[in-house]
Amino acid sequence: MSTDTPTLDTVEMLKMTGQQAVSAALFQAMEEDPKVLVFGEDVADREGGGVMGTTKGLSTKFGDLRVRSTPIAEQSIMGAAIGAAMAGYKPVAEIMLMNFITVAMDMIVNHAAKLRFMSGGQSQVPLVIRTLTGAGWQTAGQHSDHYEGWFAHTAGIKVVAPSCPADYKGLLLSAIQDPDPVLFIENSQTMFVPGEIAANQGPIPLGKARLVQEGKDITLITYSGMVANTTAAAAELAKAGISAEVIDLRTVSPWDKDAVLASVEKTGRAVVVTEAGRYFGPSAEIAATIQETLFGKLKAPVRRLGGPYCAVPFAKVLEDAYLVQSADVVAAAKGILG
Amino acid sequence: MSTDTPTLDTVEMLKMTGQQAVSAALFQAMEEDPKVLVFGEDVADREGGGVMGTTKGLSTKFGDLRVRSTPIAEQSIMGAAIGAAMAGYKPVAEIMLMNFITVAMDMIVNHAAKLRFMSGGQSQVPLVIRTLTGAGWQTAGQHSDHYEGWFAHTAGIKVVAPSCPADYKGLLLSAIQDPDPVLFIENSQTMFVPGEIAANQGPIPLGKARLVQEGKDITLITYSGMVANTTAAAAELAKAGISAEVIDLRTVSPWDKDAVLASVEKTGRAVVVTEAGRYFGPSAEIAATIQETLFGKLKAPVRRLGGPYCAVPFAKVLEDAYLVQSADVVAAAKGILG
Amino acid sequence: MQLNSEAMPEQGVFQRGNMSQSNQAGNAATPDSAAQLDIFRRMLRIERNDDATRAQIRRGRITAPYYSARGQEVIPSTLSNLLTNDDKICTIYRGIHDMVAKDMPLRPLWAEICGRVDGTCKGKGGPMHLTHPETGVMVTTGIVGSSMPIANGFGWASLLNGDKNVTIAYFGDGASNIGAFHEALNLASVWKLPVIFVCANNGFAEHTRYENGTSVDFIAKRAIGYGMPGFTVDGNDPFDMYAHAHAAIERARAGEGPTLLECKTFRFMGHVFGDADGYMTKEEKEAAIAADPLPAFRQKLIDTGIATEAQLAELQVKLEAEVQDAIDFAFACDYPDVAELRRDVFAEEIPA
Amino acid sequence: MQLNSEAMPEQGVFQRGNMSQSNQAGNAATPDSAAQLDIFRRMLRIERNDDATRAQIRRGRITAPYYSARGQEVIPSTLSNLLTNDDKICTIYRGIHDMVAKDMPLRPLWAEICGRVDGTCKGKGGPMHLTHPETGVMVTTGIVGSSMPIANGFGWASLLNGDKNVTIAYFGDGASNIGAFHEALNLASVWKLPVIFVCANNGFAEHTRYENGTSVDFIAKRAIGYGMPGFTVDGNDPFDMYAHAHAAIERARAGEGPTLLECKTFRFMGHVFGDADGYMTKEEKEAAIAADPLPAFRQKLIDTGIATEAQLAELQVKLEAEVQDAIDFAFACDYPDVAELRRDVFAEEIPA
Ligand SMILES: Cc1ncc(C[n+]2csc(CCOP(=O)(O)OP(=O)(O)O)c2C)c(N)n1
Ligand SMILES: Cc1ncc(C[n+]2csc(CCOP(=O)(O)OP(=O)(O)O)c2C)c(N)n1
Ligand SMILES: [Mg+2]
Ligand SMILES: [Mg+2]
Repeated sequence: MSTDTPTLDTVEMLKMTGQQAVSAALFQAMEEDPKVLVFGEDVADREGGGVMGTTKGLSTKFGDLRVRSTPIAEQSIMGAAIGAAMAGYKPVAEIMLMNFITVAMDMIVNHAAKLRFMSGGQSQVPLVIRTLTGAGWQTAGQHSDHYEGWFAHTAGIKVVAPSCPADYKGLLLSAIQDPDPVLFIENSQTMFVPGEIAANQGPIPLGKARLVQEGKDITLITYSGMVANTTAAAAELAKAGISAEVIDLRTVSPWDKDAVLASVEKTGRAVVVTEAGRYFGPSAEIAATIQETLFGKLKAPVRRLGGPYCAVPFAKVLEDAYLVQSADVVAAAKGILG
Repeated sequence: MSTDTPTLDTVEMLKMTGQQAVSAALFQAMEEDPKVLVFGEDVADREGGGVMGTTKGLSTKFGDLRVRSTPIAEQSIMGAAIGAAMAGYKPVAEIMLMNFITVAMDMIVNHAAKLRFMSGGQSQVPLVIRTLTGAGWQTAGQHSDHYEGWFAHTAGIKVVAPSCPADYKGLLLSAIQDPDPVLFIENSQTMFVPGEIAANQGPIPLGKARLVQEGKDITLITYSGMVANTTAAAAELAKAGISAEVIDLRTVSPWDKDAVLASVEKTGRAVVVTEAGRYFGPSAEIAATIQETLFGKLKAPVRRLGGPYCAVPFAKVLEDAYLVQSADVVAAAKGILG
Repeated sequence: MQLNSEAMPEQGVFQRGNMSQSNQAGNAATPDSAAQLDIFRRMLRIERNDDATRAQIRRGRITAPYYSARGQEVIPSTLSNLLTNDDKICTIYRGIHDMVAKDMPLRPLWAEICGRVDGTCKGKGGPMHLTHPETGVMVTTGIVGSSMPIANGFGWASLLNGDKNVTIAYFGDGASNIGAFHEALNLASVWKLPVIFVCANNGFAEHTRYENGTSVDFIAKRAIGYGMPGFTVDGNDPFDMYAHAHAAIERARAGEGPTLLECKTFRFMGHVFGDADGYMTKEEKEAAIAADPLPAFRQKLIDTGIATEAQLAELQVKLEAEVQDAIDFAFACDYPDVAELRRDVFAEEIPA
Repeated sequence: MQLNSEAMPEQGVFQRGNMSQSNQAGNAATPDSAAQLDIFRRMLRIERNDDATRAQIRRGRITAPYYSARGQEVIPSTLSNLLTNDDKICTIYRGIHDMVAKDMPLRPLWAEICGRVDGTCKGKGGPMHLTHPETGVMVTTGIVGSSMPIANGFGWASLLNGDKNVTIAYFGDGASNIGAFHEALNLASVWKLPVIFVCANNGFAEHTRYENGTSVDFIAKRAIGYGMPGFTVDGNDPFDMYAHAHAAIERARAGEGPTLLECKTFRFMGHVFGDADGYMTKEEKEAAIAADPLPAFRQKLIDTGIATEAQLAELQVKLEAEVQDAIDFAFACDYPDVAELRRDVFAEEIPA
C-alpha cells in the first residue's frame, strides 16, 4: 500500500479532473500500444467524443477503425470486445452507465470472465469495461447503482474503482495492459472533481490500496465515491481527538487484504463504507474477512455503512439520505469507539 | 424458526421429489387462484411440459392461455411477467437455468425489483421466477452457477432456495401469493431427491429458517444444495462428540436473522456453507452480521465455506473439488472448535 | 424438411408513404373535426407543459436531467385521441409528452418532477419513472428498449381478461437496435398480442445519427422479420398518424395482433436539456424547426374552419392556467420523509 | 425530415430456393470433384465421431449431456471446405460437428469431453466449451445466441488486421429469437464485418417447433431488417450449401459485409442424448431420416464417378481408426489436478 503520488519536487504536478485523467490515460494507452481500441455509444468525434466528452479527440487522432461509436446494443458491444480481445486487441469498451450493464451480463459473466478458465488457458480476454455510475445527480433508480459487488462475486474479472485523478489515470493504464478483463468504475461524484496529478503519472498496480491518511484508533476502509465523505469524517473525528486511518481500496476485486488487515490489526477497529448497497454487498466480504482473520484482536465489531435496502430515490432529500454522509461515518466510528 | 413438518400422526405423509413438490404447488396454486400463470421455454404439454417435465399436465388442465411456452427470449419472458403482474396476474416464469438469467438482468433488477418503489407504491409486481441450477451434472461453466447473492444484494426482490420436498412445495405456494417478486431457486442436487411431505402441505412463510437439527457446540448455517452435505457433516461431528445445530435458511433474502443470531448466541460458533462462490457471496453477509451483532459473545471467528474463485469446472474430479463436501464442513467445524 | 405450411406464421408487411394522402389501404380512417381539435389540444398541452418545464429548469427550480420531446407532439396526441384510460402505455425517459397526451393530470406530474411527496410516485421515481395507472401510464423506463417486453405483459393480460384494451410501447429509433426490441416484437407476433410498437424516429440516438447505428433504411421494414405489419408514417402529420394508429388499434382490438409504427419526427431540443447539438447540422435543425407541426396544424384548423383563432387562443389560456396551477401546486408540496426509503420496497414496510 | 439518402444503409435481400439448381445468382459456384470428396470426408468424419460418442455414452464412459448433430453434417462440412485455419468459428453446445468439420484434431477433443488434462481445455470446459485456436475454433458457448456478438469481435479484428479472414457464427433456429441475434446482425451490418451468420434451422428449439417460437416463415427474411443479404438454403444439399457459402465468404473477404444463411436441416437424435422426441411426430422424424444427406451424398459421389465404393470404404476405415485412436488416447489420459481450479482464472495463478 502506498500513496503512489510522486513526492520529488522535480515532478511537474498538474490539476485535472478524473475525467481528464481518464482521457489522458486513453490517449497515452492508444499512443503506446496500437492494439488498444476504444468503443461504445457516441464515443467517436462525429458523435461529440462521448455524451460527457470523455473520449473527445481519440477518433480524430487514432482513426475511425480503432475508435468506434456503436449502436445502442450493450450485448453487441461486449461481444465485440470479447472477440477482439481474444484476437489480440485490447478493447476499452464503454457502457455508458452501470445500470445498462444489466443487458450485457451474459457476455461479461458467462463469457469474458470465464473464457480463459473454460478454455484451459487458451483464450485470453484482456478487455476493459469503463462505466460511470453513482447517486447524486437525481437520475433515480435506473441510472445510479453501484453493482460492483456482483462482479467481485464473479470469478475471472477484476473490479477497479478509483477516487482521484491520479488513480483514474494510473489504474486505467494498468487495467488496459492487464491480461484479464477489468471492470473500471467511474463515479459521478469523483469523476468531475479536479485534483493533483503528476504530469507523467504512469500505471498504478491493480490490487493495491492507497493509504489516504494514517491513524491509530480506527481504520476506515472505502473506495470510489465514498472516499471524500470518509476523509471528511476522519477530519471531523480528529477534532474529537480520534485518529482515523483511511484506506482507499482502489481495486475492489482482488482487494488488498494485506493492507487492510495490517491496518486493522494496528487500530483494532474498522468501519467499511461503500456507496453500494450495504446488504449482501462488497462491505460484507471485507467485514467477514477481517473478523475471520483478526478474531480476538479486534476491539469492536466491524461496522458497515452503505446504501439502504431500496432503489436509489429521486427526490434530493431522499437521495441525500440514501447516500452515506460523513456524519454517518463519524457516528459509526464514535459508536464503536464507545 | 420451525421445522414446519406437521407432526400429528393423523397427517398423511407422502414420498415425493422436490420436482414433484414443485409440480404439486403449481397445480394447487393454479387451481386455487385463476390469476396464477405459468410460462417459460417448453413449459406447455405440446412441448412435453418442460424439458424436465416439471410443468407437465398444467397446460392441459388450465389451458394454453394460462400456461404458455415461449420463444427463447428471457428478456421477453421477464418483461411479459412484469406487465402481467402489474395488470393483476401472478405469473410464475421459468428461466430454464440460472445462468440464463444473465440475459434478463435488466428486466429483473431495473424493473421487477424497483417498480413498486419507483412508482411510490402504485405498481406491484407479484411474480415468481423459477430457475434451476447447481453443479454436479458436469454441465460446466455456463450451466451450474448459484448467483443468488446478486439478487440478495438487489433491493426489492426476495430470494428463496428450498432444499427438501416439503419446502419446495410450501415455499413455492407462499412465493406465488407474495405481493412482491420472488426468485425461486431449484437446485439440481436436491430437486430430484425423494423425501417426506405431508399430503396437504400448505404454504410455508418466506423469511423463516428451518431448524434441521438442534445442537449446542456450533451452528452450521446453510441452504439449498448444501443442506445435505452439511447435515451429513453434523452426523460426522456427532461421532466425534460435537453437537452441531444445523439451520436451513430456506430464504436467502430477507434471511432469518433472528433464528441465526439466537442459535449462534447459544453455541458461540458458526460456519456458513453455500454452493455459491465464497468470495463476496451470500455467506459474507451472514458472517458480517453475526460478528457485528454478537461481538464478544463468539468463541471463534465465523467461518465461511463456498465455491472457490473460479468458474464451475467440467471434469468430475474438478467439479467435486469445486463443491463444498461434508468433509470440508467437518474440517472447518473442528478447526474452530480448536 | 418442409415446415407445416398451415401452421406458418403470418406474412409480415412493410409499407411506406402517407396513408391519408394515398389512401393505400383503401379505407384509411380520417379524424373528424372533433378529433382534430382534440389532437391539437393534446399537442398544445404537451408544448405548453414542455415550455414551462424548460423555463423552470432555466430558473434552477428543477435540477434533474430533462429530455424534451418538443417537435414530437403529433405522435402521442393522435394515438391518445384513439385510446381510453383503460388502454395502457409503457414509455421512456423522453415520454412526458406521451403522458400529457394521455391526459395524465399535471399536478401529480409536476409534484413528481419536483421531487415532492404529492408527486404521483411520492417523489421517489422522478421524471424518468412517472407512473399514473388511472390514465394508463403504467411504466416509464430509463433503460433503452425496456418498454417493449413489459408492454407485452399488459397485452397478455388483456387476452386473459378478454378485454379489448390495447397497450402502446413507445420507444425511439436507437432502441430499435437493442435486443429487447427483437424479443418483444417476436413474442408479440407469435402470441398475437394487442400491443402497438410505436417508434418515434427522430433521426438520432443521443448523438448518433440514425444511419450510423441502424442497418436498415426504414425501421418498419423489420416488421417483415416478425410476420407483422409495419408502416413508416409521417409522425408530424396528424392525418397520416391517425390513419395508421386507427388501423393498428382496430387490428389489436380485433385480436389480430401487433403492429409496428415507425413515426418520422424530430426533437428540437437535442437529447437532453442543455445539449449543444454539435452532432447535427444547423441547417437540418433549422429545417426541422421550420416544419414544426404544431403551428402548422394550428393554422390548418383555422384554415379549414374547424376552430377560430379566438377559440384556439382561449384553449391556450386554459392550458397555460392548468400548467401554472400544477407548478404552483408542486412547489407548495412537501418533500418526502426519509422514512419513504423503507416504504414501497416491498408491500410490507421495511422495519426501521 | 428526410434522412440523408447517400448515407443510407444498404438494402437487405431475402432469397429462397436452391441456388445450385436454379442458379439464381447467375454465377453460383459449384464444388469440383475434389471439393465434393472433401465435403463428404468431413461429413463422414462428423458422423463416425458422433456415432462413437453415442456408443461411449451408452457404455457409461461419458457422463456429460451430449447434443448430437447427426443429420446436420452438410452445413459445416461445406463451409469448412471453403475455410482455412485462419478463418474462425464461434459455435454452440451442438457444435462438435462444426469443429470436426473444421478438422480440429480428435485427440484433444476426446480427451476434453472425457474430462482429462490432455483435453484441449485441460478438462475444464468440456463438450459445451471446446476451444481449439489452431484450427480456428475460438468459442463454444452454452448460452443460446451468444456465439454471434462474439463473432463480430473477430470480424472487427480482421478489419483492423487488414487480413481477409472470415468468422462464422453458428447458431440454431431458436437462437434467432433472442436479443443477441438482433444486436449482432445489426452491428455486423453497420460495421460491414466479415462475419457469416449460419443458422442451422433444424425445425426445433429444444421441444418447441419452429413456428411456435418464431414469428417469420423464413429466418433469412430477417436479413431485410439489417440491410444484408439473407438466404434460405437447403442445408442438406452440399451443392446449394456450397453456392451460398461461397458467395457469402467471397463477399466477406471482399470487405462487403455479413450474410445471413438459414440452412434447413434436421437433427435425428432429438435435443439431447436420451431425448424421447415426444414433441415431434414419428412420421416427420422417419421422413427426415429417410432423407439422410450422408448416404445420399455418398451414393451421388459413386454415381457421378467422383469416388468408388472401395475408396469411400477405405476413407471410412481411416476415419474410424482416427476416432478410435482418439478414444484410446482420451481414456489413457490423466485427470486434471485440483490445483487447476486456481489456474487460468487469471493469467497469474491464484495463490493456494
Ligand atoms: C440500455 C441502455 N443503453 C444506453 C442508454 C443511454 N441512452 C439513453 S437515451 C439513449 C438514446 C436513445 O435513442 P432513441 O432510442 O432514438 O430515443 P430518443 O432519445 O431519440 O427519443 C441512450 C443511448 C440507456 N438509457 N439504456
Ligand atoms: C439464453 C438461453 N436460454 C435457454 C437455454 C436453454 N437451451 C439450450 S439449447 C436450447 C434450444 C436452442 O434451439 P436452437 O437455437 O434451435 O438450436 P438447436 O438446439 O436446435 O441446435 C435452449 C432453449 C440456453 N442455453 N440459453
Ligand atoms: Mg431517437
Ligand atoms: Mg433448432
